[in-house]
Amino acid sequence: MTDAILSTHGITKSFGALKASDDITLDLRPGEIHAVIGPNGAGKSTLIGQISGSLAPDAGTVRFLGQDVTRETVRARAQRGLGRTFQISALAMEDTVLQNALLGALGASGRPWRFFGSALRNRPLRDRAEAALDRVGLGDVASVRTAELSHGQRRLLEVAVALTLDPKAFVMDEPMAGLGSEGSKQLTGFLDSLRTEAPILLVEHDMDAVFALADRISVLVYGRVIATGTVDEIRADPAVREAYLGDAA
Amino acid sequence: MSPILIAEQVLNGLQFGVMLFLMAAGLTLIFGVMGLINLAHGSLYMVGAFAAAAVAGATGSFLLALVAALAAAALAGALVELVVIRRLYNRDHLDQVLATFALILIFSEGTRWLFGSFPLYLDIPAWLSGPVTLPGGIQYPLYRLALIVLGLLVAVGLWLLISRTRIGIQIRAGENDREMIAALGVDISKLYTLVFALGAGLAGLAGALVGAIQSVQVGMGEPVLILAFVVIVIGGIGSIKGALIGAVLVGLTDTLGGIFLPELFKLFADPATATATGSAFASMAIYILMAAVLVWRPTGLFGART
Amino acid sequence: MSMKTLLAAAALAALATGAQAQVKVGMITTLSGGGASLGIDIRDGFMLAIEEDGRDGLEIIVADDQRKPDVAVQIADEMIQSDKVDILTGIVWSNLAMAVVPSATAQGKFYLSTNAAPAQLAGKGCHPLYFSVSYQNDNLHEAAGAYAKSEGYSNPFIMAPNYPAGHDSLNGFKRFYEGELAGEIYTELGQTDYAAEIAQIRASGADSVFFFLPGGMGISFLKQYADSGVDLPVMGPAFSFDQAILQAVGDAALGVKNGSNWSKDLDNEANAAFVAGFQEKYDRLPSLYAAYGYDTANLMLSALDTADVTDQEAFRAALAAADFDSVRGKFSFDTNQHPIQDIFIREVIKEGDIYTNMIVGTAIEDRSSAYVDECSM
Amino acid sequence: MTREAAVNAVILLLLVAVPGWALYADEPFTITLATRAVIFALAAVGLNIALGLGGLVSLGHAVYFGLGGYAMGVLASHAQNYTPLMEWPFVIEGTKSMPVIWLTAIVVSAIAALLIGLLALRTSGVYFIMITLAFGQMIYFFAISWPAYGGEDGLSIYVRNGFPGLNTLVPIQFYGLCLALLLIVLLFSALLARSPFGLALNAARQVPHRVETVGLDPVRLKLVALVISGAITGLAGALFADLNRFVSPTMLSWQMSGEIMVFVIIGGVARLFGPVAGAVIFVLLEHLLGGISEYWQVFLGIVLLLIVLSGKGGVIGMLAGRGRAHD
Repeated sequence: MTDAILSTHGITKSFGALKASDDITLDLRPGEIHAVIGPNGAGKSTLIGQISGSLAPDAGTVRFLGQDVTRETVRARAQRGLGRTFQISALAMEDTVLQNALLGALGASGRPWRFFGSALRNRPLRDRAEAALDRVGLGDVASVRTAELSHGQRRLLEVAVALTLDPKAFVMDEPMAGLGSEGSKQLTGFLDSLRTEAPILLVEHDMDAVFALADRISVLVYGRVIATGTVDEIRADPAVREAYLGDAA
Repeated sequence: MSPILIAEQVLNGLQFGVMLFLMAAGLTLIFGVMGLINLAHGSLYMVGAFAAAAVAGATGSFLLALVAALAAAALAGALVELVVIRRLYNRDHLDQVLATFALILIFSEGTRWLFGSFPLYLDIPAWLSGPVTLPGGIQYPLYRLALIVLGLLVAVGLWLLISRTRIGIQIRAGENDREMIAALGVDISKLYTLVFALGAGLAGLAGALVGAIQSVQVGMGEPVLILAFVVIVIGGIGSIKGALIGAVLVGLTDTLGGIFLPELFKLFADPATATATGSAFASMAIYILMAAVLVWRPTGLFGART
Repeated sequence: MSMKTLLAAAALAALATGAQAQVKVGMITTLSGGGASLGIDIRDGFMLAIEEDGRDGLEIIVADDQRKPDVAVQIADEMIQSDKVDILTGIVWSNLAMAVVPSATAQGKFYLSTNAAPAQLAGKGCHPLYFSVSYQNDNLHEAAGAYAKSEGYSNPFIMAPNYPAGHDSLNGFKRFYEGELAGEIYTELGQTDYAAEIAQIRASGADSVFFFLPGGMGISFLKQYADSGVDLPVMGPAFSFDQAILQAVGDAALGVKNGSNWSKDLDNEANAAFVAGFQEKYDRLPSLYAAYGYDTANLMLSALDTADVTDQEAFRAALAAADFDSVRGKFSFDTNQHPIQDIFIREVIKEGDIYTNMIVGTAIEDRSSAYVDECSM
Repeated sequence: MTREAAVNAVILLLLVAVPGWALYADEPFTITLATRAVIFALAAVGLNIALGLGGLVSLGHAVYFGLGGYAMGVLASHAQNYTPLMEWPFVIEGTKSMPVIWLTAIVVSAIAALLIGLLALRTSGVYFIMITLAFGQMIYFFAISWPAYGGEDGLSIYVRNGFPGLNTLVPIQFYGLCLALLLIVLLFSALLARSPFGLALNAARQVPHRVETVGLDPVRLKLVALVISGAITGLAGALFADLNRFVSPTMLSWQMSGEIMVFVIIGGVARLFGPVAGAVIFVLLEHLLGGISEYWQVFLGIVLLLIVLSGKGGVIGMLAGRGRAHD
C-alpha cells in the first residue's frame, strides 16, 4: 500500500438513504491501469467525484502521492498532479482545439494572471499544448472550432487537455463513452502506452477495452467493492459473475 | 418604546412580508418550473392595480375589482407568455433579462399612454375600513389584518395546489426533470402558460390589494420586484416555503429596522442627525440581511444545495 | 430629450413683423414618468399666459426631462448650444434645478424658476440671472409651522422623506413652530407603506401631525392614515394636497390644512381670470404649479415690454420690478430675487364631486426667505 | 479584413467624422450628444468584459458608474468649496484635476466590485443577477438618504474639471479626451481577450469545472474580470459626471444598470465594438424617437425585444454574421 500513488481508505458517501459509496478502499500503483467497473447506479461517478475532489466523503480518506488530500479542492489536487477526464466532454465548444489545450498548459504553468500578450503566441504555452495535441493525433485540427469536432475527436481532446498537465496520475471517467469500435481501439492503444508515464484509474463500461488494458479490476456494486484482482481473477470470481458479468454477458 | 408599539410593528412587518410573498411566490414558481428570470413581474403587479382601480371606479365594488385584478394580470401574463416568454426558455439568462427589461418599458409607458400620468384612485371598501381593537389593546386597521389573513390563505392554497393536485404534481415534476413531464404525456407548453398566468395573477392580486392603501401609479411595481428578488435570494430559488419565510423576514427586518436603528443612533448622536443617519442605514438593513444569508448559505435558506 | 415641441406663440399671427428680434425661451419640465402631472400643469399654465398675450417674436421650446437630472442637463446644453435660447424655465424638481441652473446662469442665460427653489440658490449660490417666481422651498413648510403655533398645538409629530428637500421641510416647519415635538422622523424616499410610522404617531402622544410627502408617497400616507383610526389634525405644505393629487386621495384628505401661496379662491382679478381661462382651455381645475407657470410667463412678458433681453442689466431690472398682475395678489422680489409674498393656510374641501382647497387664513404675511442674508447681491 | 473588422472601422470613422462635421457646421450640441454616446460606450465596454468574456450577467453596473461619478463629484466639490476631504489622520484635499479624479474613480469602483463580487460570486446564474441588482439598490438608497453629499439633489460642479494642456470646456476637446480614453480601453479590452487571462476566463465562462481540473480557480478569474469591468465602468462614470457637471443618485439607479446592459445587447455581446455600436444607436434612438413621441420608450422596448428575440447577436451580429469576436 505504501507505494500506491493514489488510494482511498474506507470512503463512504450517502445521499439521503442511499449509500452511494460504502466503505470503499482501493489503490492505484505506479505503472498500472486499474479499472473500476460496475452496473449503472453502482456509484462510479460518486467515487470519481470523491477522488477528484468535487465531492467530500462522509467518512474515510483519500491519499495522493503520500499526502492526505481528503479535504482538498479539485484545484489543489489538480495542482498536485491529478489529471482528470470527464464522461461528458467538458470543453470550451466556442473555442478552437488549440485554445482548449492551451488552457491545460496555462493551468500547468500556474500563471493565469497575465493580461497582456497573446496566449496563442506564447511559445512555452503553445509548445506544451501542441505537443499534447500531437500525441493524441489532433495536431492537424488544432485551429478547428471544438464544436465542429467529431465525437471521437472530442474524447481525444479530453485526454489531451489532461496530458498538458503532465499528471502524476490519471482519473478517467468513461473515456470510451460513445466511441465506435474503431475509435475505441485507437484510444485503447494510446492509453496502453500512457501507463508508463502515469498510472490510470479507469472507470469504463467498454469491457473489451477494460479487459485489454487493465492490470487490475475492481468491481463496484451498490456502492461496495465486491472484488478486486487481475483480469483473470475477476473473470473467475463467482460473486462477480453472479452480480454483474452474469447479467451483462 | 411600549410593548403595544412593538406588537403593532411586528404586525406591520408581517403584513408587508405577506404581500411580498404574493410577488415572490409567482417569481420563484416561474423560475423553478421554467428556469426563467422575469423582470416584468413588477409590471404585472401594476397591471393588477390599474385593472382594480378601473373596475372599482366603474362598478364601485371592491370584490369585483380584486377579481378583475387577478383576471387582468393573469390574462396579461398568459398573453406575454404566449407572445414573448416562450421564446426565451431555451435562451440564456442574459436574453431573458433583456427581453423582460424591454417588457417593463413597454408596459410602463404603454400604461401611461392609456391612463395618463396622474395617479388613479382606489380605496378600501367601507366594510374593511377603520381600526379594530386586538387583545392587549392594540388598535390595528382591519384592512391590514385582512391582508395578513388573505396572504396566509393564499400561501396555504398554493401549498395545497402543489402538494395535492394533478397540476401540482406536474409542476413539481417540471422543477425536477423537464423530460420526465414530457414523458408523462403532459402538454408542457400549456403547463408553462398556466404557471406563468398563475404567478402573474398572484402579482396582480398583490398590486390591487396594496394599491388600495398606497397609490396606483406607473412604476409602482419595480421597487416591489427588487424586494421580491431579495426575498427569493434569502429563501432559495424555487422554494415556496423559502419565499414565505424569506418574505416575512424581509418584512420584519425592514419595518423593525426603520424603527430601531434611528433609536439606536440617538444613543450617540443628536436626534436630527440620528434620524437621518439611522434612516440611511435602515434602508440598507434588508440588503445586509441578504448578504449575511449569502455568506452563511449561498443558495438561500431553502434552496437546493449544489 | 423627449418631445420637443415648437410652440411659436403667435404662430397664427401674420409674419408681418419679421424685423422684430426673436426671443427664445426654453422650457425644461417633466412631461413623462413619475411626477409628469406637475410638469404638464406648469407648461399649460405658462402657455395659457403666452396665448392670452398673443405677441409676435416669441418662441417657446418645450422639452421633457423625464425627471432625470442628466437628461435635464443634456436638454439645457442643447437649448443653449443649438437653439441659442435667451431664457430658461420650467424645472419642477430641486435636484434637477441644481443640475441645470448654476451652469446655465454661468453661461449667461436667464433662469426663471416655476417651482423648485433650493436653499443653495437663495443663499450663497444666488445669481443675478436667477429669479424664483414660485417661492423659496422652505416657505410652505414655514407656513405650516406658523399655523401650528397659532393653533396652539404643543406636541406635533413631524415627518418627511430622508433627502435634502425633506430636511429643508422639517427645518422650515421648526423655524416658525419653535415648540416641543412629539417626534421627528425621516422616511425612505419613494416609500409607499407608512404603517410603521403611523404606529409611531399613535404611540407618541402627539396632538397633531405635520408631514411633507410629495407625489405618490403622500397619497399612500393619507389613505393609510385615514384608515388607521388615528384622528389627529393633519397639516402639510400644499404639494401633497394639490389639484392633481387630491382626486387620487379622495375623502382621506378632507379637512387637512396646508400651507400655500396660492389657492384658486384667492380673491383678485388676475386669479379669477386665470382660473376661468385655465378651466375653459384645459377642462380641469388649475393647480399650484399651473399658477406658478402662469405667473412666470406674465412676469417674463412684463419685462419684455420694457427691456430687450439681450441687454442683461436692463432686463434684469425689469424682471426685478415685478410689474405684473400676479394671481397671488401681492408680489415683489427680495434682494436675492426670491418673492416676498403672503403665505396662506388652505383646507381641503369637496365641491360637488371634485376635491379642492379653500383658503382659511393667512399664515405669514410678506414672507421672504430664510437665506436672504447669505446672498451677497 | 473580416466583415466585423470592416463594421468596426466604419464605426470608428463615424466617431471621428461626425464631431468633425459638427465642429465645421457649428453644431456644438451634436458634439455633446457624441460625447454622451462615447461615454456610454466606455461604460458598456466595461460591462462587456464581465458579461461577454466572463458570462457574468451583472445587473448592478450602475453602482460602478455612479461611484465613478461620485468620485468626481466629491473631489471636485471639496476643491470648489476649498474644504479638505478629511483632516485626520492626514489631510486629503479635493481636486479639479481629471487624471487624479479618474484614478480615484477607477480605484473606488474596483474596490466596490471586489466586495460585491466576493459575495455575489458565491452563487451563479439567476442568483447572481438578483444579488447584483439588490446591492445596486442598496447603494442607491444609501446615496439618496446619506445627507453629506447632496443626497437626492446630487452635487453640482460649476466648472468642468481640467486636464493638463487642454481646455475641457470646449466641447470638441472634451470629446477628444473621452474618445481617446475609449480607444485606449478598447485596445486594452482586445488585448485582454487574447491574453492568457482572457483564455482562462473564456473557458471559466463555458466550462468552469474543466478550469478547476487544470488547477485554476474559475471564481477568482471571474472576480478579477468583475473588478476590471467595474473599474472601467467607474471611469466612464467620472467622465459622465464631468460631461453633465453634475452627479446624482440617478446614476446609481437600477434603470441605469439596465441601460448599460441594453447598450451591450443592442450592439452585440462579446463583440469588441458591440458596446460602442449599441451606445451610439441608443443615443440616436433616444434623440430621434424622443422627438416623435412622449412615449418613445414603448418603441425602444419593442426595438429591444425584436433584437433579443431575433437572436442574431445584436447589430454587429446582424451586419457581420455569427461567431464570437475573438478567435
